[in-house]
Amino acid sequence: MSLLRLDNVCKSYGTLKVTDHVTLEVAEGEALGIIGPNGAGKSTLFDLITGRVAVDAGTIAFAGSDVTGRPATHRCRLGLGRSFQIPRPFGRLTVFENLVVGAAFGASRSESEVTDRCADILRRTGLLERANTAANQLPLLQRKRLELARALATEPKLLLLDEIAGGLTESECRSLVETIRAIHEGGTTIVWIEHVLHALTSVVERLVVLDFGRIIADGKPDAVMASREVREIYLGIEV
Amino acid sequence: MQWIDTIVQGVLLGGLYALFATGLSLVFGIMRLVNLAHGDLIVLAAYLILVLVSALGIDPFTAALIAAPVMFAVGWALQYVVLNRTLGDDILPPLLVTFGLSIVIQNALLEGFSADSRKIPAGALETQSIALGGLNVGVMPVLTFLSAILVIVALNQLFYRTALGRAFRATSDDPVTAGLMGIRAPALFAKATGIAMIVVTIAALYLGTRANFDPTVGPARLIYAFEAVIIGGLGSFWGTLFGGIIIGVSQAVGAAINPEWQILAGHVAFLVVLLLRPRGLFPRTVG
Amino acid sequence: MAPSPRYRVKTQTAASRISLVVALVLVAVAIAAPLFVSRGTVQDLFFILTMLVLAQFWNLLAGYAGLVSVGQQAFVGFGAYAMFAAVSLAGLDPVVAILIGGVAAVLLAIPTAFFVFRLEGAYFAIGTWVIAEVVRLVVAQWQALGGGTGTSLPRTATRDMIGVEALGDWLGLKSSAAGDVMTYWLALALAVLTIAFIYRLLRSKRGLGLAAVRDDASAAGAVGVDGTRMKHFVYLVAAFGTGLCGALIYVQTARISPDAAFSVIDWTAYVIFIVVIGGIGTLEGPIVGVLVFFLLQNSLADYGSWYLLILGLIGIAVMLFAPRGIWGFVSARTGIELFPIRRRLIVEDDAPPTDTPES
Amino acid sequence: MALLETSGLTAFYGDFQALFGVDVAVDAGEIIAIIGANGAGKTTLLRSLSGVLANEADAIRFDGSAIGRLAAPDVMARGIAMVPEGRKLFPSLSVQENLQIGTYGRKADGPWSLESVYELFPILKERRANPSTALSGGQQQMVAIGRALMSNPRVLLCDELSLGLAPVIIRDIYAVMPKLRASGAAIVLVEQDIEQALKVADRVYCMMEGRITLAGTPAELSRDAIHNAYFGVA
Amino acid sequence: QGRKIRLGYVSPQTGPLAAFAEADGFIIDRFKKQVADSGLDIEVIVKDSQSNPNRAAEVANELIIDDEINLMLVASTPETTNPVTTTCEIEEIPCLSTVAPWQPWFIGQQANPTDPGSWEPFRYAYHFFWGLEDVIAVFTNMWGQLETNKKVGGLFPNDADGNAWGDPNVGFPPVLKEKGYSLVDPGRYQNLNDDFSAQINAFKGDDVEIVTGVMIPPDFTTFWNQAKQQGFTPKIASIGKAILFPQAVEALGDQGNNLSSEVWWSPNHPFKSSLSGETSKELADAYEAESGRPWTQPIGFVHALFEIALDTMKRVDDPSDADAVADAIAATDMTTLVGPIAWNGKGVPPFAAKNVAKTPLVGGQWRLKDGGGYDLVIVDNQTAPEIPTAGKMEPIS
Ligand SMILES: Nc1ncnc2c1ncn2[C@@H]1O[C@H](COP(=O)(O)OP(=O)(O)OP(=O)(O)O)[C@@H](O)[C@H]1O
Ligand SMILES: Nc1ncnc2c1ncn2[C@@H]1O[C@H](COP(=O)(O)OP(=O)(O)OP(=O)(O)O)[C@@H](O)[C@H]1O
Ligand SMILES: CC(C)C[C@H](N)C(=O)O
Ligand SMILES: [Mg+2]
Ligand SMILES: [Mg+2]
Repeated sequence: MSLLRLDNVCKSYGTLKVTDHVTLEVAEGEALGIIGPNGAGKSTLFDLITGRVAVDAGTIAFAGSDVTGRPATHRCRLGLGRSFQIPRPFGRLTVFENLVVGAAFGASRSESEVTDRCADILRRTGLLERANTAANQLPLLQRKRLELARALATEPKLLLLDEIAGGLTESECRSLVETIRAIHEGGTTIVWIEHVLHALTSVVERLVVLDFGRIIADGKPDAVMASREVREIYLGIEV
Repeated sequence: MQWIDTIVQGVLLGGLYALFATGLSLVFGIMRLVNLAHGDLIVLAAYLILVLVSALGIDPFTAALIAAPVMFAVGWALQYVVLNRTLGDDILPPLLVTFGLSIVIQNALLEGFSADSRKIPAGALETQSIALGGLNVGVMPVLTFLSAILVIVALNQLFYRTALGRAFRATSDDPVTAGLMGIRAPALFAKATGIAMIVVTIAALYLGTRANFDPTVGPARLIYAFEAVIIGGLGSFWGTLFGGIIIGVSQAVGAAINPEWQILAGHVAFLVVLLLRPRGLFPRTVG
Repeated sequence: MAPSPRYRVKTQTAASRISLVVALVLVAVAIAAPLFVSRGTVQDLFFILTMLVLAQFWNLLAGYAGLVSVGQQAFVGFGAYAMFAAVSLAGLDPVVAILIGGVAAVLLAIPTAFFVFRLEGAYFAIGTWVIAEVVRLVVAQWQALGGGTGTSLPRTATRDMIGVEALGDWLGLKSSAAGDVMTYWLALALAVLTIAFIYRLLRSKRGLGLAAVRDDASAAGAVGVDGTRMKHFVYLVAAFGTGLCGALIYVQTARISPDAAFSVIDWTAYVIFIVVIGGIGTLEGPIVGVLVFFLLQNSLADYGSWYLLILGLIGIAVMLFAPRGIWGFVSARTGIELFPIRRRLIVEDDAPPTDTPES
Repeated sequence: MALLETSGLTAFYGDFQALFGVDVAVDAGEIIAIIGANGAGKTTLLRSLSGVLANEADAIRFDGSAIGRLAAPDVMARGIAMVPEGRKLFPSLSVQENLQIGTYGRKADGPWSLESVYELFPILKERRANPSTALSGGQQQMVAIGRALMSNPRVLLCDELSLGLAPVIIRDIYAVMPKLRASGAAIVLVEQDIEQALKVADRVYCMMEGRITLAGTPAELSRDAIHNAYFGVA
Repeated sequence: QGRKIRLGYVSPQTGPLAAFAEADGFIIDRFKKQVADSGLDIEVIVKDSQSNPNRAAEVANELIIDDEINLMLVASTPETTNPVTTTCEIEEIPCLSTVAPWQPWFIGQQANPTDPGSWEPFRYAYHFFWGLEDVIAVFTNMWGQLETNKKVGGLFPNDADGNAWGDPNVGFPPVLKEKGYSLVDPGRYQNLNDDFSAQINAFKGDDVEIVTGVMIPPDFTTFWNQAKQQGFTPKIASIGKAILFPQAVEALGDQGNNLSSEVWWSPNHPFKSSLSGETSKELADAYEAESGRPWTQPIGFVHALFEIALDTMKRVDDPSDADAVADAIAATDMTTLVGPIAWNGKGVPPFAAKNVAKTPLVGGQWRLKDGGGYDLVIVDNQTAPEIPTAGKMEPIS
């Protein structure tokens, strides 16, 4: 059964077509990777799915209901969680409070019942020591982890991750992969935009390639990576 | 006939409001700076013209010509030394600093010139009129309106035909990238405020010859000027003129029905426009 | 999920526990103040308390919800006029009329919210100002309350206010002094309730959501916080409190006119000055700010226009050199917070995580 | 001595350190390429060179003088022009105006003028009255390059010219590199598209996590070494 | 005797109304010297209302409570007198007020100004000035000197003065009707108005030959210039407030000639100061010599305010007995620089008789002098024959 379905979704900024008739289904429990050149419209796709940006045309259905015109808040409460590529923490709140916001509002819980859950997410994402630090004090890598942690706190059915592995050392990258794998195994559906391919391919089962707002390839990672088109357009490596 | 007269007078009044608003529009359009001291700067310029007129015995138009470069310098320094430091995403610092400035200017003028109600003498011109097919329109209001148009044409030329104008627009789009083009934003902003002060001087000329002023009358028309800018749309000079005319005509029509509704009608027109077009009538497209 | 005892959330700090005690003592002293301070002092305190209430609500709007309004005088004036109508025209007791003032302000805020929330930033600021002007012009047509001339409360109104006579007998005060004490207590109650309410709000889930919206509205939406509803709520609450306070101020002044009651300088510009000087976005800021403002006014008011000139210069200087105000300056250096709202996570069996104050 | 050179260059975003002692050098008439993964610090390096990020005076030397402290407009006036990442055209300006504004801070004689830029990118002449937002990504990139050339720079800094462009267009853009070099300017290219970079560059620096991890001529560098330097160990 | 007496004084020393208070310092300095000679120990505490009604109420409170004054003096426009008087009445402090027509002062402080049945007199507040009936009489007397079609255009703003002048019960409308004038009153406009075309059109449409009203100076200038521009020149323009001060008339250039206005005090008023024995002329000359500025009408009244204060205090044993002081004010019967003062209800309707004493009012016209500048020439004294005229009413050419 598909958890998320995009049907001919379009979005332009002025004359620039950023999303061009994208039709995409994500099944419940799946882990999907999205790659594509800079500016291909990957992050915009997330904006459209989460309702941060309104579609020009097409429909979006999530968890069995049409959410096309619904506000971001509503979609979040239905179980859509995301991380932002450029981290957008609540700067004057502490790391822990950032998570409490997600848990209390996104998962509609009372404040008192979310403490353990948030602390546990912090522990898993390696942010526990920084729990009481104001988020605007964090260095970039920890901000990215906070993006992941806060999205998790909303108890999403579908987690949208936007470039969270960039700039990690190899061991950090490995532990991130472990974390995401564990989240996935816990039953959360995942869509992950990533340029760090080896990290991405070690988690996802399916890969979609976006170029100029269009899906140009969709399939098993190995097959997609091996295709001539992808190697040329995306990797820039002549075969 | 009476309605035509009402509309004509309203349009001419709109010219005055547009003149008040254009300097504001310039500064708001380029720097997103809400200048609450704008009205007080107009009054300051009016006193400057008055001093020149009475000290040198020259006519007010010549005096305005002398006052303009002085006001340019005042604006330049004000922006460079003070206001540049308040720019940013937060609208409060400029709001508070210019509000403080408004109080400072008013009270400094009060110390210097007392609370007397003054006027810049413009001689016979004040009461002359032109007969326009059954209507009498004053020479001064017509001059005011023409000056507004002239100022707007000149600013449009400057903005859309010169290197400086390109630099203004570019910096307003993206100050960091403008820096890569060799544009020094602080000095450029200072120039913009300087130019706005030249417009302020022209507004002061007509404010001061039209009616009495005292150090405290500055804020009274500020709100109409803001309304004109917002109705017109951010950064559009013709839009500002149009906004001024909407306020002026609404007030005139309101007054013709009942003077109690004069000011109210202008405000209501503003609210209605905003209700329909929250970004004004001619918003400049921002990418 | 079974609650495990390992984690705990704590908000209080040592400073805040001390300040709570100090605050309770202060409130007790303040309640008793009319017994041992002069009437002039009672009136000064009334002024301080009412300005504090206005400042706290403006701060709630601008400092916590990012809504920079320059039109709060609409609610001061409307609340005050509603109170006058209730007392002069309907013959109600002023205490009841004050509540009516607050309710009237909310009723005014509902339609105006519809307008102003279509606008953002500077447009919002100007929009609120224009709406306040519209309300002023409309109220100035209300002939039964004196139109543009204004009107005075019936002389007997404050005298006959609930409890004033008993109070006068008890303390041996003449009725006008007893009326002062009464309005002072009302102001004190309003100020304490305002601070307690805002503090509770900020510590609640809703307050956390508000902070999130202020820091990043778009990200807040993405984690399920409804920013629009949050802002409406704050706007209406601020209107209610501001309207109550306006009504209370004019019970004490006993004379009203549209220019006075809808004065942008008195009820918004000075209030902004207080909040910014003290420190925007903190509960302590307006308290510090109102004291500074009061002292400045008292020491400089006899210098005529120099007073305002200096006030203007101080405002400019603070904004340029200490943009987070006096309290912001102090607390950044000392880390002291009297009203902590930060939820700190305590890990029971490990060493507590290190704290870093926000920059 | 090199025309433009850095020694021990560091850069910070608030508390976050993005560059750790970077040393690079460019000679007149040379094309160097800087490659590296997302977030390696390439853009940060160019922002430091162009004066957008402040630095120690001595960390950057240009033509014999220390320019690390200069602000962007002063750096630009000396002849270091930048094609910023993401093109950053001015939406309120037309195509031609975007080009003209390139000379605002430096009017130097040289091979580049409105005519010669139009000659280089004929399509821009046709679209010169259009708002810059109405162009395709590739055309926008052409405007960004042309805008930087208008000041006849001595060093041209290019950040990710290929960003978001179709391969054909990338090829076209890179085809002009030899012409640019022929006009005498030194060029610093930042690229993720390794193949393109290697094709035109005289020398290559590889960056990872704010440090130079590898340097040399394209011929000296093996694919594996680059891959290692690029992704960490694959 | 020998007891310290404290007088509080509130006036608008800064802000838009500051012109009213410009001679305060001159008068109070001299008053202090004169008091010293009289043997009373009187302290005068002066507060500035900043032309702001909120501030006026605040400083009144300070004077009463912190400075513990025995008598409040207040002057200049209802915006100043009304908040201060209201405060005194509540605080039960005697208050002496002037320079505001008595109707906006008295009626403007009633809880419901539209319902005369509900109006109540004050216990502690006393006011002396003229009233609307006087200005109406003076204006119509002046108008009667010239041949006109008796059509009057009214310019009344929505402020305390404008509402009182235009009031359908106590203002101009009923009296004008009775005297055979027809009034064109387009409605209350807001102060600092930029456009009077609507009014001018209405006046032109009805052939108005006389214009009257109570306006602030900038508004009158705007109106007057626009009227000329739009081809409307009435025979007579009698305007309150706007052309009170010579600077305001001079600001009109040569367009101010033969504008007429009510005159409450001038150097030609045949009264003497009870403090110094100086005539009006001597006091005005002293002021002009000392300040280098022309005399203004409020000088006489502010001076008279202090005259009455001293006279009252001389007649009370215990200045801190508010009731005694109030009664002493009520019993005043003296002649001041602005004429005889007594709260005897003369010429005042019963509801205000207790609190209002009236002073004489005449009419004057501004005449352009040969060398530039204007003279205020008294042209009508039917209401107060003791004040000499110096010319006849002339039409505006
Ligand atoms: N608000 C906006 N207004 C105008 N253009 C926009 C806006 N947001 C994005 N774009 C443009 O849309 C295109 C797609 O952007 P998007 O951020 O989705 O790319 P991406 O695939 O996520 O790229 P990257 O890998 O660099 O993150 C880019 O050209 C971008 O400049
Ligand atoms: N304004 C900023 N504030 C904070 N951190 C920043 C900022 N700009 C860049 N960074 C961080 O600094 C590091 C270096 O960034 P930089 O943009 O120089 O990388 P890059 O090599 O150009 O990457 P890309 O290929 O994505 O363009 C990254 O971790 C980046 O996230
Ligand atoms: C909007 C306010 C804060 C101030 C207003 N502009 C005034 O100077 O009167
Ligand atoms: Mg992206
Ligand atoms: Mg980069």
